[in-house]
Amino acid sequence: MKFGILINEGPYTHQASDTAYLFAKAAIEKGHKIHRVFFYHDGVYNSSRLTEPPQDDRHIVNRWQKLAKDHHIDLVVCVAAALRRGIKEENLQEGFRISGLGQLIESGIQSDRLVTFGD
Amino acid sequence: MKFGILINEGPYTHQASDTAYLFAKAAIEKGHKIHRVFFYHDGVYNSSRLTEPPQDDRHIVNRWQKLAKDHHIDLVVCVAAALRRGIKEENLQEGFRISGLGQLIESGIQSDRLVTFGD
Amino acid sequence: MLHTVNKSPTERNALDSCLKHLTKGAAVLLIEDGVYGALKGTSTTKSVEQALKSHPIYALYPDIEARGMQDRVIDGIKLVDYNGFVDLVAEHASVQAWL
Amino acid sequence: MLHTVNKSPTERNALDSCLKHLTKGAAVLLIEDGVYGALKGTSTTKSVEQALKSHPIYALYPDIEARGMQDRVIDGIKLVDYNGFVDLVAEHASVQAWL
Amino acid sequence: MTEATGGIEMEEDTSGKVKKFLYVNRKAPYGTIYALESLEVVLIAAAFDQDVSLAFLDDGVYQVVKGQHTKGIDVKNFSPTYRALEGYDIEKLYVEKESMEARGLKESDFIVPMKIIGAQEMADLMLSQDVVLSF
Amino acid sequence: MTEATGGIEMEEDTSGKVKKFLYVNRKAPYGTIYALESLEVVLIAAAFDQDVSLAFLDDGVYQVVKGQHTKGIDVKNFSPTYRALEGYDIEKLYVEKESMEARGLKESDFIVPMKIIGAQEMADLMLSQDVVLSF
Repeated sequence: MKFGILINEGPYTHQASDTAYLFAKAAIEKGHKIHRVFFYHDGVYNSSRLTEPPQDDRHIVNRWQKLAKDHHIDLVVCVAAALRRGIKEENLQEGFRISGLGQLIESGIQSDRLVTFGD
Repeated sequence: MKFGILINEGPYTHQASDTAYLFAKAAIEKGHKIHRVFFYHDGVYNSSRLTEPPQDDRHIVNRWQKLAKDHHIDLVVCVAAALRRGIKEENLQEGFRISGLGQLIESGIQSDRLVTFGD
Repeated sequence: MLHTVNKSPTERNALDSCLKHLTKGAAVLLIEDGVYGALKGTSTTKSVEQALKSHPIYALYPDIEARGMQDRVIDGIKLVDYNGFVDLVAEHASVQAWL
Repeated sequence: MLHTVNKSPTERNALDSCLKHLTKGAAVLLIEDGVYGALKGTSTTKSVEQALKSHPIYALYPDIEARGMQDRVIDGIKLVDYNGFVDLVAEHASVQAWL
Repeated sequence: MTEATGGIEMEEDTSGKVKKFLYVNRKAPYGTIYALESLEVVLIAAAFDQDVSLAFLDDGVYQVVKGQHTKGIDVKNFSPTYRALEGYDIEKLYVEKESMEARGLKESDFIVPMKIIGAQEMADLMLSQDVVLSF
Repeated sequence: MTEATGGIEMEEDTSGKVKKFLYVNRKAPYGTIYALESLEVVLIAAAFDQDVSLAFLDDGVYQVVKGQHTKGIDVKNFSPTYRALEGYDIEKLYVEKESMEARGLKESDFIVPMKIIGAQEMADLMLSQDVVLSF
């Protein structure tokens, strides 16, 4: 089955991104496909390459990057939400791309299920 | 009177930073002194120089910067909270400084009132 | 002591919990989405009116107006602007935010 | 239809509102702080037990365990891991998150 | 809200597919940005020729109340945008009766005509959708 | 939590001043970061020789429950840190009775001994403070 994922909150502050990641990993292991992860609202903060968590903590940004690379997942950061929150190409982690809200709607159309993680 | 201000949430997503700003402005106009504004939790996002809101919207980062410059307010961003959220000298707006949590405690000790704005 | 509440009482428990912790002389200031707690005719009106009998309750007018609630405020709740907010903080020995 | 709830029922109204909108065949999955809604002996237990009579309710075990609540889950609530979460999403035609 | 319209790129051919999209609004405006950014999605959604509905329940009913004046908090008043939705052929706007009544609101308090439905009808509406988005 | 200790710089002379600081915890752990980051502040506060108390009420009582195992959600379990507070001379930890009971918890469920007080005593405790911090 083809899943789309929507993440509405930033890393560490809310559990949303953690849960979405563990959900995505399980889905892939079960043979499903993750069509796209769309980062909206504070979710755009999940894409900052400047993120540096304590050494004994998970690195939320980098593990999304790795999962996406290993399984060809499209990581899309909403441009409008990103601009007002200080996320630009300049501080965007490799593997993420900035695009429009249309990508979210398209994900809703193309995927069999769209699953939302937020606050 | 000497006020300390604590901001726990990021710009635009929550009203906390807006309310804190309008409070600070009013306090100054009434002759009070703002000792320090401490940015904690997602509050650290208020310091990103990459922030670019829509043109018809208020610029939360820059108006803190201006208020601080005009009235000698110490804008302190918590280093631990900032690192795990991708705020570093590299994307820090001028007029803000990154420092430790001790600055918050000190603000509690030194100011007559510590006022918290969060979610 | 001044208590600030910035959460809608129909979404979260902040106002409810705040009202259970009012000591003699304490005041409540409703700000941001907390101003929905200042309204007449809602499911939370009664408990606010009850608290109003023993404690002053204030609401931040700019937040009331932003939400289109200017004609719905409970009689007895005092409306303040940001200057009034500053005065309330200065008048009370400490401030507690119910987040 | 699968409903996910990630909010504590003693802090917010999400679970309460979700339970009022269950149609025939709908299931509820409690995740994150939402798992506090799966507990015995709390002020919200009764309404969850009531819903359980007509709808399956699931709780994400890793979230239960993280919060130290493994011995407190209401009888009849089914525990799932992330694989089970994926299965639930696949089995139901749509998912609605109560944020 | 012109910034939000920047990215309509149809990489895959979505033409022909029409799904039912429901936008569920349960949060009050201004205290948080969810109401505004939800509306930005709805405006984009209009370009995709899908079957779009908006639901307002719980504190979400406060989003569509008349008489919002935001100058005092220095935030943009986005409530007039709900009036513009008709021009985008988004006409299915539902308010939940129970939520409205618990907040002392009545039909005439809304900025645009809304279909008032009970919680049971709201549940049926949610069930009938292909994609439910909540923010 | 070594990162949090980086910035103890006493620019002004705070020695001699002793204020009563109360940390109010009303949120559950893990769903959001507030509980963890509140604890990071408390650990720093210990270095300032102030009169520190911690209050747990509403969902905050869940922070100090025994038996937390976070491996499954891949988040660090910070609850053992509450046991370490004694070593920092932070010994005034209060749990509100009503909050505890509404959640089916009892005194023996907590990871460290807590003073159990009623809502009225909690209110008095709050009143007696110079600085009340809530996150």
